[in-house]
Amino acid sequence: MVRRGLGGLVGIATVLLDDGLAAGRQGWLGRVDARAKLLGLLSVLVATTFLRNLGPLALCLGAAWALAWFGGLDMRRVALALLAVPAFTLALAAPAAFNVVTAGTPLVVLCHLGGGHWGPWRVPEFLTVTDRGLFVAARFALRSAACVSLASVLAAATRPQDLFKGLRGLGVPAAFVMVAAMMTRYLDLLLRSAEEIHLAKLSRSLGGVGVAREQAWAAAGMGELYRRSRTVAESVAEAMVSRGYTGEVHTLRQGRWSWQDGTFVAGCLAFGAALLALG
Amino acid sequence: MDKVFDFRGVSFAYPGREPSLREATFEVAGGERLAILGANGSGKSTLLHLMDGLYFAQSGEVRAFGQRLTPESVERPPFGPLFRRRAGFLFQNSDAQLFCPSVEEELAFGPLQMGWKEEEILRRVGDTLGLLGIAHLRDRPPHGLSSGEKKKVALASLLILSPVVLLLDEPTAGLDPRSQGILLELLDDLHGMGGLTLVTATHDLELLPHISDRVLVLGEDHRIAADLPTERALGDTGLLLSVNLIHAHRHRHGAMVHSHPHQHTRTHDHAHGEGKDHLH
Amino acid sequence: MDKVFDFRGVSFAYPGREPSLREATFEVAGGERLAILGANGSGKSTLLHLMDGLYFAQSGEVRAFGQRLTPESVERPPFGPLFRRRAGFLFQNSDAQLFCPSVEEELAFGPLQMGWKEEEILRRVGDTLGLLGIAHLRDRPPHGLSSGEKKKVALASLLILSPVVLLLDEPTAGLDPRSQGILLELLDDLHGMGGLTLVTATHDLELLPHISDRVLVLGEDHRIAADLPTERALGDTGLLLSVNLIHAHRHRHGAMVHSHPHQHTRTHDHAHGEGKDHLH
Amino acid sequence: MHIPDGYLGPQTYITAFGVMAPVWAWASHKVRTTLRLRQVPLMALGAAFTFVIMMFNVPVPGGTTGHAVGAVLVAILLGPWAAVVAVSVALAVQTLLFGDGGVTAFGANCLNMAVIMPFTGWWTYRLMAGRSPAASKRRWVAAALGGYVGLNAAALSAAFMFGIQPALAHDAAGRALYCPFGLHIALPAMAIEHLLLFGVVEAVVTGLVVAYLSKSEPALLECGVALSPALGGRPLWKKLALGVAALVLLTPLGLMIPAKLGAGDAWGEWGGDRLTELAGYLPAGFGKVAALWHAPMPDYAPRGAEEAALPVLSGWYILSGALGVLAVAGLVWMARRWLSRKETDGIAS
Ligand SMILES: Nc1ncnc2c1ncn2[C@@H]1O[C@H](COP(=O)(O)OP(=O)(O)OP(=O)(O)O)[C@@H](O)[C@H]1O
Ligand SMILES: Nc1ncnc2c1ncn2[C@@H]1O[C@H](COP(=O)(O)OP(=O)(O)OP(=O)(O)O)[C@@H](O)[C@H]1O
Ligand SMILES: [Mg+2]
Ligand SMILES: [Mg+2]
Repeated sequence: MVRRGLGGLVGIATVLLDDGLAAGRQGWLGRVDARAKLLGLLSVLVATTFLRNLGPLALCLGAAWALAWFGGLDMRRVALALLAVPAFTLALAAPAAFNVVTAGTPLVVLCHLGGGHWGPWRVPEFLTVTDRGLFVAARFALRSAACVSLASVLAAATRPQDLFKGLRGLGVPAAFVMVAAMMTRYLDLLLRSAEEIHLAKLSRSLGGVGVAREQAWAAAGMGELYRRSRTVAESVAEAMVSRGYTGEVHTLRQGRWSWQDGTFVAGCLAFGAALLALG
Repeated sequence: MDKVFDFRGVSFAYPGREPSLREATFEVAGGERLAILGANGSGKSTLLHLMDGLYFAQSGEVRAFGQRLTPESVERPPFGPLFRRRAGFLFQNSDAQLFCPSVEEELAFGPLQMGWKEEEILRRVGDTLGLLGIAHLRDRPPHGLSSGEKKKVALASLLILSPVVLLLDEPTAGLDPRSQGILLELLDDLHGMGGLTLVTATHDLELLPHISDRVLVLGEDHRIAADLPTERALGDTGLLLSVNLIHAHRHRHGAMVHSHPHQHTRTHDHAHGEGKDHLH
Repeated sequence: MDKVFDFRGVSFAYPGREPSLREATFEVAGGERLAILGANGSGKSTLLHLMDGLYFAQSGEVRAFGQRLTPESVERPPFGPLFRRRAGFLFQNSDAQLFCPSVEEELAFGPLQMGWKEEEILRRVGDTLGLLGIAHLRDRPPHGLSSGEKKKVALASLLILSPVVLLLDEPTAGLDPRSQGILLELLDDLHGMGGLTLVTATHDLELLPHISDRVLVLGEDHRIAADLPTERALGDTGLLLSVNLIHAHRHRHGAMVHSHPHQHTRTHDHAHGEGKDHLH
Repeated sequence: MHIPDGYLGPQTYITAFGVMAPVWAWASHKVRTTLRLRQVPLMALGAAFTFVIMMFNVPVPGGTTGHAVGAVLVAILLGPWAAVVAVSVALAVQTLLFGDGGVTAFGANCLNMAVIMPFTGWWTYRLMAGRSPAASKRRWVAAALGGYVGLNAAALSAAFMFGIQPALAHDAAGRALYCPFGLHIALPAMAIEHLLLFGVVEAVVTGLVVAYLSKSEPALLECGVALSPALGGRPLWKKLALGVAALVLLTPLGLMIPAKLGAGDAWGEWGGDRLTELAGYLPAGFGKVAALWHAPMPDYAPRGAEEAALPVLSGWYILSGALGVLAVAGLVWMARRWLSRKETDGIAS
């Protein structure tokens, strides 16, 4: 179980931190400047959090998917975020449709609960799906799905290294950006170390030894990983100093904006404004 | 127990990558000394992970001791624990392999899981450390050891279970010539005691005669390019060139430059007009 | 500028440890090719860190380009930045050395610290990548590169500053023979262009003739055991035995075991009664 | 505990960003001055370490597994201010690259997991560990308790953020705009989960890793102290008390600011309804009021005293917060006494 969890995540991480040669980043959306994508998509995202009607929310979700499709993204990669996460939200939102969470006019009666009290909570007579509840749940699920889709389009269309450069271009302090960029660089290394440590243990595991020992070994793995992080951090600091680093972070400036980038941002802003106008 | 390993058309790819091993088909007999030779990234470590039941073939079939290796079979008793006890895997990176806070606990890790008695374990730990001549390291934390010592501790942690197969991933990488020599002698002794099957991954041509009788050469296309006795493989310059293990080498001798296929295991002396003899 | 480095009685210990280097005294002249040879843990990497002004002598004096290296002097302009530009250090672990999100930024890191102009930097990045034949890697993130490619990128990130001294810590470790050969050729070419001083730490005896004219041998007592021309060092079996780089090696030939001092750079053929000729 | 986009309304997430901005500025200043040359690599590796920690599944009694957040562990190892930076960066990367946690909720997530969690956990740890040597047993017991307290504090805060959503933001018909679950659901759900399961995992992980390091390389445990605010000056328990008091007092402030903002907002006629509702919900979170179920929606149970509601509400919150803090402090004090007695016994015998 542990192995599959870790292995799977390592797989995901490898895919996500991939070279950026992946098909998804070759489409026109992939070529838009990272700053423009950040600015445009995040403004639509913020607008989405202000909406209150189902129509505009659905429109926004549709727009995110259309952008993924026509922007030439690798749909296999986006599909995971586009489908799995909203599905999770749907499951989480579902209880809101019931009268125990949201009171309202019953639409469907599911079962008889019998009323009375359960601890400090009052239990209603029947478990029902209410009209208000259904609306609340739908709006909640739709909003989350739209937001998550927008964010994952952003991630799928931009190489990590460009995303961080873009943040820098938008005024995030250089030191934070460099830390974040370096983190993704070493994430891969640490994940492989973690996997290695895990496999090393597995190759000598002969059977159950009880939870306490298992826990101690998991912790030993993490301790080992920490030591390795420290060692690498020390060497990296030395490597940086050796190439002239003095504590000030300098990074490459950004290229110029093309008219496509400007158009993209303008389009996003207009779309966001339209959404807000629709409510 | 004749065939220890039996691979039939085995392919494996890391998630989201091109295959790292393609259609490998070969057998390993009990007591054999096999080397897996290949350039960086040709899939040697991947192959060893498949042999040790840590990764599983995405197509094709891997059998060990006659039993198919699947995620279920290596977990289910009686085969699972038996397999883990019989096969020992020395990782390429011994830092990863040593995860306990002291050498003693490192060695006790395996036996503890088999439910051996405490005194028995402590006795075996002492014996094994003695065998490798590292009894003085018993209470040290593994990370403070030198790279040669780490390798020995890692090996000790495998040997304590008396495995019948040792899978070694570049056992001498990063070791100085002396530590290399000591390790090779040790492996030689262990094999000499009989019954042990040795599978070693390496890209060091010089090592081959010391650790193998037969060589499996992996190409850069992740396929098995050859399966030969060691001596023949070493003699086959065309093969080694084709899998990018050696290359046409240029030499500067004073002001002169000349090139010829070059292989680091061989010494060849040649004289130039104005120069002295060189050793490469 | 004749003396590039000048060490006088330099000792260094990591906090809370025994000294890792004791009373080292030597000089390195401009344009020289020096190898630092020693067993694992003898202090080779430590010595290179001292030369690059990353660690500082606890006793004795280190001078580079005539100036004393102290924590202050390597930070204060004009010497500090100048020294950093002139000396390039290839780390033992290229993963630690490559810390930027893309190859391009990796190369631009040093020049950015020097305050070069943006266009100038981008032009130099292109040139340097071209020189090493890795222009196609420009936008790739450094993880995901093969070990040979990583080494080249790390080297490129040093060369972009046109250093006059290269400090190389086991540049070929972990590389397959072909990548090793390519790297050695590259270093050869760079040195051939003139003026470059090469200091290489290694425990690989076979590498020595390719990268050095002079050898500094570190003993396991962390002292300099010898300072000789390369050819003489390689010929001196007693010396190499005494610093534990080689050892009396036993061979098993069929059922026979015999032992003699053994050195991996040489081929020695010998026949046994029943056996064939062997190559080690 | 990563809050996704769409769960929190603008009032909440903007407030959270507002709280985080000065915290980030101060934290990076602290880290810069203490670490200078090492800040960037150490923070980056710290962040990567946190990220990987979240992927280790740890078995808990009962056959399930869970994973830890690791923020308290990082605070112990690197110091709390460094933990603020490292965990924030880890969360930023999770958000932007892996879609784990929302972009708009980023400030809120950082407030919970990169500030509240490391600081409460670290204070608890320092208070209990005292000046005991790095290799002593007291260290890891303190670390385990620190992990437990830190995680639960963060979970409580997250639950609180969820729980006030239906009350803070709903449309004219009283239907929740964002997370539809009120405090009466969010608080118990999060509390039960975290007190019984994830808190245990966090405690086990934090304690065992510290135990492992104290056994194999105690020097690593001392760096955190070196990188954290100086222990001199005001006694630690006073700092702890001050910090917790500030947190307890600040959170209602966070409530009040959006309330004030919201009052003038164009697309919400949240006035009295919301406040009444809040007043009805809050105490419920602490499991005291049985009759709250009557009024999930204020339209059905209008109450008076709209204007008085906010102070009342804040009062309630502070009171219950203080009670919680007292309970934890008592626990820490007892554990500390028990441990030091054991230690002196050990020396005596
Ligand atoms: N954990 C991993 N995730 C993804 N890809 C991997 C992983 N490990 C190895 N690979 C890739 O699989 C291929 C084979 O790798 P492998 O480690 O088996 O090579 P190797 O022959 O052992 O090389 P080396 O001589 O450098 O050890 C390489 O292309 C490598 O990049
Ligand atoms: N960061 C460190 N902290 C403490 N001790 C260290 C550290 N790095 C090295 N040492 C110790 O200093 C000594 C010299 O180490 P050094 O790395 O210089 O050896 P080396 O000759 O480069 O060995 P190798 O061939 O394995 O690279 C060793 O005993 C080692 O254990
Ligand atoms: Mg390998
Ligand atoms: Mg070294």
